[in-house]
Amino acid sequence: MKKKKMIISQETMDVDFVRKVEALSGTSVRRCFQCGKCSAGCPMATFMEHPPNRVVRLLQLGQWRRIIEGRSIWFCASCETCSTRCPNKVHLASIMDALRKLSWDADGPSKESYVQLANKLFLQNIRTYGRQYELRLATVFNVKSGQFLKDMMLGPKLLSKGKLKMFHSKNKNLSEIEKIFSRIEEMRKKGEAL
Amino acid sequence: MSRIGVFICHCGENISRTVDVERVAREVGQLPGVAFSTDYKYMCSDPGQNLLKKAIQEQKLSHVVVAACSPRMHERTFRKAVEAAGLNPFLCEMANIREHCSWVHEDKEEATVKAVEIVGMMVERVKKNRVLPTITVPVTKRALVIGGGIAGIQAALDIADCGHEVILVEREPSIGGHMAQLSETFPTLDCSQCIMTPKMVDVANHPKIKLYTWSEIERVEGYIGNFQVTIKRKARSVDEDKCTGCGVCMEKCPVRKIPNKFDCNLGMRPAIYVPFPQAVPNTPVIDRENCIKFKTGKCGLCQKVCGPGAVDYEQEDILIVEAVGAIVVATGFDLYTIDEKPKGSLIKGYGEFGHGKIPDVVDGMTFERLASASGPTGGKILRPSDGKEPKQIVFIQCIGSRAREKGISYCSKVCCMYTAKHTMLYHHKVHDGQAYVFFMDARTPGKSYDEFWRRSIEEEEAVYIRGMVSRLYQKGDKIVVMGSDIAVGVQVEIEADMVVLATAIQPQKGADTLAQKLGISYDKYNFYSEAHAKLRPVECATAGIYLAGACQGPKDIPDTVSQASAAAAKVMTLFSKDKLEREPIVARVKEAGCVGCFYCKKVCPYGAVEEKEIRDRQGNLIKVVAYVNPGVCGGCGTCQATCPSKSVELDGYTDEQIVAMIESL
Amino acid sequence: MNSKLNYAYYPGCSLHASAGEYDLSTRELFKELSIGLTEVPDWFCCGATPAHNVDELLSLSLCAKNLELAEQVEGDLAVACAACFSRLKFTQHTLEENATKRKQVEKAIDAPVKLDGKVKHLLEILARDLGLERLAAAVKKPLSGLKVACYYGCLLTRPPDVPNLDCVEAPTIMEDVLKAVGAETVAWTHRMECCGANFTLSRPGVVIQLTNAILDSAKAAGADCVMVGCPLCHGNLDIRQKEIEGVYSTSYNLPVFYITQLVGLACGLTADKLGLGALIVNPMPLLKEKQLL
Amino acid sequence: MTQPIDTSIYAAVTEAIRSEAKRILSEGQVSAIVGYAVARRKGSAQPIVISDAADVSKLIFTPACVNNLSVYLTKAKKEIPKNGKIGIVVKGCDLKALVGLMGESQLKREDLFLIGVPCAGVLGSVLQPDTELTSDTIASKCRECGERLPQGCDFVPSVTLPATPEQEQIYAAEIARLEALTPAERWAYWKEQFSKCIKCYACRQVCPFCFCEQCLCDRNKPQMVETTPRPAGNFAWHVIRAMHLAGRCAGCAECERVCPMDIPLNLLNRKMAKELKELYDYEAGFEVNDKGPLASYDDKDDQSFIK
Amino acid sequence: MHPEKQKHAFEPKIIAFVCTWCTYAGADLAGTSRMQYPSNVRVLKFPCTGRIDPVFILKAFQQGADGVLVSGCHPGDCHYIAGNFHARRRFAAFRKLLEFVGVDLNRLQFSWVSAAEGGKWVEVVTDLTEKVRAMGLMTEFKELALEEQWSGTIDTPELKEAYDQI
Repeated sequence: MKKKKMIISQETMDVDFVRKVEALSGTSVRRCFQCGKCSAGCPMATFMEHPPNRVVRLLQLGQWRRIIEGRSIWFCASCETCSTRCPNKVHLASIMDALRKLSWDADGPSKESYVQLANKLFLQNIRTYGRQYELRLATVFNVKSGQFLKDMMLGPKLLSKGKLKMFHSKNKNLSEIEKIFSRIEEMRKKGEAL
Repeated sequence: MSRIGVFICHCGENISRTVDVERVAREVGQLPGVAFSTDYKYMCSDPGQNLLKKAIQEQKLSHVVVAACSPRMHERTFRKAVEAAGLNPFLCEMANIREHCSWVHEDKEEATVKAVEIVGMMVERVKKNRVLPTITVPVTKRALVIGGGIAGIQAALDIADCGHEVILVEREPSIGGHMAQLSETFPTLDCSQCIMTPKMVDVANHPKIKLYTWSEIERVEGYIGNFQVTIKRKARSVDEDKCTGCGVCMEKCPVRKIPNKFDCNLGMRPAIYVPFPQAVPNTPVIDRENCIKFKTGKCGLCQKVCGPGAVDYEQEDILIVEAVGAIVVATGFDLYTIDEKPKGSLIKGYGEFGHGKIPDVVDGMTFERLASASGPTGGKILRPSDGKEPKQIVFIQCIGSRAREKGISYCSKVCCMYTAKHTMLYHHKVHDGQAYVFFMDARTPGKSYDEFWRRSIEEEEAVYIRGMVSRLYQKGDKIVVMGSDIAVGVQVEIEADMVVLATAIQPQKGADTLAQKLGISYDKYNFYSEAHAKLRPVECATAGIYLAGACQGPKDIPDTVSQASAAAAKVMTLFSKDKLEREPIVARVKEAGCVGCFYCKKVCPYGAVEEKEIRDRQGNLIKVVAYVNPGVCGGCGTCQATCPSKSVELDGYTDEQIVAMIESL
Repeated sequence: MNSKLNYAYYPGCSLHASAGEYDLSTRELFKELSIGLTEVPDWFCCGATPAHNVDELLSLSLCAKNLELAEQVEGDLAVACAACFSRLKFTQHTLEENATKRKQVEKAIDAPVKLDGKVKHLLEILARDLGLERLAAAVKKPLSGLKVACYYGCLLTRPPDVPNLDCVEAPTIMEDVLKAVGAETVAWTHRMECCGANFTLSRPGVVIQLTNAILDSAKAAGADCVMVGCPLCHGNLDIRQKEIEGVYSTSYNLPVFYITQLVGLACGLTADKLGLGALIVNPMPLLKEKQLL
Repeated sequence: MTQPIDTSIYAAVTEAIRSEAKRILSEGQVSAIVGYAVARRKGSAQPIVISDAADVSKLIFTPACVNNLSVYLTKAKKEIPKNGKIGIVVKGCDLKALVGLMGESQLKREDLFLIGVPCAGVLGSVLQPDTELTSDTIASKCRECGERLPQGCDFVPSVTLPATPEQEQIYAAEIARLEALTPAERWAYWKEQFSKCIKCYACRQVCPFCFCEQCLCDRNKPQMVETTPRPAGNFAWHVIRAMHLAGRCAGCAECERVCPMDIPLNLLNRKMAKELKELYDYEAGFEVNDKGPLASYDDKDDQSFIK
Repeated sequence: MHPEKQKHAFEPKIIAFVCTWCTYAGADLAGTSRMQYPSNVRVLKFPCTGRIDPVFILKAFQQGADGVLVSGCHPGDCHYIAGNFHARRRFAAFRKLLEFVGVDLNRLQFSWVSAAEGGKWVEVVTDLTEKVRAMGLMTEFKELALEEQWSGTIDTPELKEAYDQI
């Protein structure tokens, strides 16, 4: 896909999508002049098929599908190095957030599933318990991702050191968190938020 | 016996790295006639020059050889220093052991041996150097400016404002040049004509400026301070003095469909025309090739309708001679075309872009005319083929420029900026259109330039695609643009309605011929060469001739205006003196030996040789000999090489000096 | 400044779980330094990276809710975890600047956004609010001879203008604190490189690669140990250290301390009170060797 | 095979010269006439200047009248009166030298009365002056002469030139022979020839174009050419002389005739003339006041030899 | 690093007569550009090729040059309008003369090298040096200089005796 010839026209450049990205990230993709500094410092660039600069470049051309269909955005560690060093104040980390969000909404055609799964579970945990419970998160992740034994050697040691709690209590104000989740869902349904 | 002082420069390490300077000083010190020999880190520095002066005085030196860089670099410096120490400057010579030795050889032994020989050669030469007196020549305080574009106009106004007469010669019927053709100018987007036409009017009204449009330089003779320039005033067929510029002739002219060069052939004009409404002078010219009167002898309508009776079919080209002291060359540029070029020419066209045969592939200047409110479309962007508004427009930068295989390796400097400007103008005029730019680099060094370029992308929504276009071809009424985006690493294809090429800036046609008339040098592209790329950027190597604008190399308007003012300042510096000192490298006739064959006169390119009668006391003619006018002599020495008896001698390059050098080897 | 310092305390999820020793040592140290610390009642998870990764509005709303909750307690908000710190600060910053988002968040939490309260990382409290002088004065057992590699990671400083903790590319706050308590800090190259915390769960292979580079750099610089201010970094550097040594067939044996543990040690707190026993890479031999225990 | 050459017109020519000389001298058109007269040895001739109409009977024209008299109008003009027009007897070959000298501002046409001589040829050598003119004894230059009837003179005896037999062109043949040799062989040839030179400068003395008052080769500041008759200096002298004559020498061959060491000097001059003809289509001696091939140029001159 | 320079058994002596405006400047440019070329050439600067007298070439050969280079401005570029045009004719004729008297023209090179052609200068000088190096020493003039007037052989005892007495 990524080698496929790009036919550029006003029809093939999805400016609306780019505007959404810009609205969500609060940053302009047009500002980027492709210096490549983001890719130069990105700890994850070697894992990506589109290094960060190219992600922005594709956005500039409205070619978001090429991004979403790859897994680059899911390999972003959110370390913010790119945003920190960008000479044009393109907040690339936020652009990555926005892309993931939009990909998430589109129920991602992405090949990447582990990170999405982990994120999904993380958010579910918050919605259910108000706080994060690492043992539960890890166990469910392993079950759902089919990697039952992943990091199993770490488990007993961590338990013995008191680092994983087998039991946890719920927040007293849990209903409030549920309200936040549902209000956001509501707003999105109404189109009041992206 | 001469007491020669030899000074070997280390030039920091530039010389001493490959030449054993101490050894050179030692060995040269042994040569007969050398009284003093030393080496120093930087001879051209203040302490270096002081060392030289001190040695001349303390050692009572009679001649000096400075072994350092090229004499083209510092001969003047050291001769001045020698003069300050009380010696005639022409008793000092330079031995070039840097450019011709240390920089071009790696082997220290070899380079050292060579350096010793070079210095030895100059030692032998300098022994034969004679005291040469300074020659002064008068300065004619009038300037010639060639070219009436913004460069020529600026230079002419500056010089004239300083109170000196200026002759401004323009080849076209009107001054204004390319700047008059532009729509808006970067980075401020102010209207080009709005800032240009007042200057044109200033030129026309300036009491000190004599304007010759529709005129060309025929011949240039003389030298700094004293040029005689023959100007051909082409027959305009309209009397400039009588014409009021009413324009009735143009309205009545039955020939109406002649493509107007000023509008890049998009608009039409009659056979009697001014190229554009704001032309200066506002006097029409008859295009004799297309005029019915000149083709068939019939018509004559313009003459009949001309109230003041200014139309004159009998006018002929005339030659006029003007005496000037300085010349500013401001002949500007021409745009490269992608057309097929003659076989074997240095510059090649773009077959892959259709050799200029796709009608909606135009150059930047054509786009300027389309965008110009006074242009053929009244400022609407309409494509030439069918007059439709292009909705997808592609701009391609670096056409011709930076393409060695196409014959041009230089960057044309202004295209990045004007393309950015074009995308903005397009965006302002075609709101639902999209501009794309294929580029390799965006080169925007200049005040507010990069910001301007970024604005075209960030605010005016031009899509810049880094990567060169491989091919253009017509497909229906679209032009398929085959490019690539090297940031993404994929091929890109755009079906464009119109393509604008940022074609390279080239010197004006005939720039080489003019250079030959002026005796100035030019590079392989025909850009005129400045005397020194950094330190003398507006002067030619030929004294008294200065450069302004794009004739010297691609330039934008602010750079052009700066250089024009700089050239004007140089002219004014020259005019600040009544007399001019010139290098006394001139030929002298030894009358005793001269038999008056006048071969010298036959070969002299300057016409400096005159015939002189020698008479005895009674007034009887003894013989006729040659005489070289030192003011006119250019100092080439062709006369001496030609003279059978060597009775004419070029000071500074005498046979004695040269033979001494040959014999030293 | 003689008045008693008092803070609202937002420990974050990790400090109630895998980073219990951070929580413990923080509370003990603050007690020792007579700084008041009151945990925000019923705080929520800040959403951390996963939330903003896929749903920024949710992330902002969770943090805004937490900021609202923190208003119940007197004093600036003290945050121990770099990720929580970053998110809370980022939320403040974004909502300050972006009116649209602010409105959306206010709707989501059904309350006006409170941006006045100051959010402070423990480092700031030690280095600036308490001050290095007072901190030095509290030292009972200077950490002389202990060479520490201070690891900032990503979120303490980045992006510019957001946490505003210290210089974004060349911070010194950790080193300043450590020097005040008598330790020696090493200059090293990877103190701000990412450890890949976001992928702890999903892509441990990535984490191992990135963390190894960090440990390698610390070791090469001659550090005896590493100090962190973030439980996520700690998780990677400490908990995974053995695994990394296995993968790369090397030995680092670099104990990874929390800032509060090292400062607490200098202030004379015992190993129990600092939860040193909870560290996976056993710090005892090192501390004994340096005669700090 | 020896072929006789018809010189029967020379008697008539002599008569015509005498009567024209008488007329112009007595009418005062000229103040003197340079011509040929009988010399002491039988059959020989020598230059003479007469200024008295009574002396016209001294004038002759025979196959022994080899000299190029134009040299008497330049540096050997001591005998010539300073005022008035001078008459001069010129063969076609000599006239070319006169044309050259006029072009070089040494003579003015209006100062001269040219008595042209229709010429069937002169002797190659006057060591045996009383020799029949045949295809063997005729001068080499006359074998390739194209100007037997001088053009543009004030007076030319009206006689009909006899047909001359086709003769071997010695210079052209010799040049072709030398050109076919290797550089080393040519070097050897000329080294041999030039080594004979005794620097008597007879060649210079007799040459109408060597009119310089100070010869380059006599100069000592700087010394351009070694003056002693050693091979190196000889070589330089002849090469420089050939170069100085290039484009000027029209081939009177006097240098070669007077050379006591029999150096084929005209060969060098003919070679240069041939090259200049090929390069620039130029032949000396036909037009007054032209700049000559080496004092003019054309933008499109051959430069195939220049990198 | 540069490869070890080859040492040659014979280093020819090359004398270059160049004009100051084009070729001298071109050679300067070669230096400024740090181009490398054989060190055999010695440059004599003239204002113009028009000043270069054929005698100088002869003199250079007599003085021991193994090769001579004459170089100036391209046609039309002469700083003195036409000096190089005159030189072009002069040397076209002179080389024919030298050739005729037996000088191998491979030893005499003419070129146009402009101020912008540092590379061409290097090429011309290098080519000529290598060509002349391959040809070996220019013996002709050197031998000539050593010879006395008598060019025949001293092949009888009488002559030998007479010669010795000189």
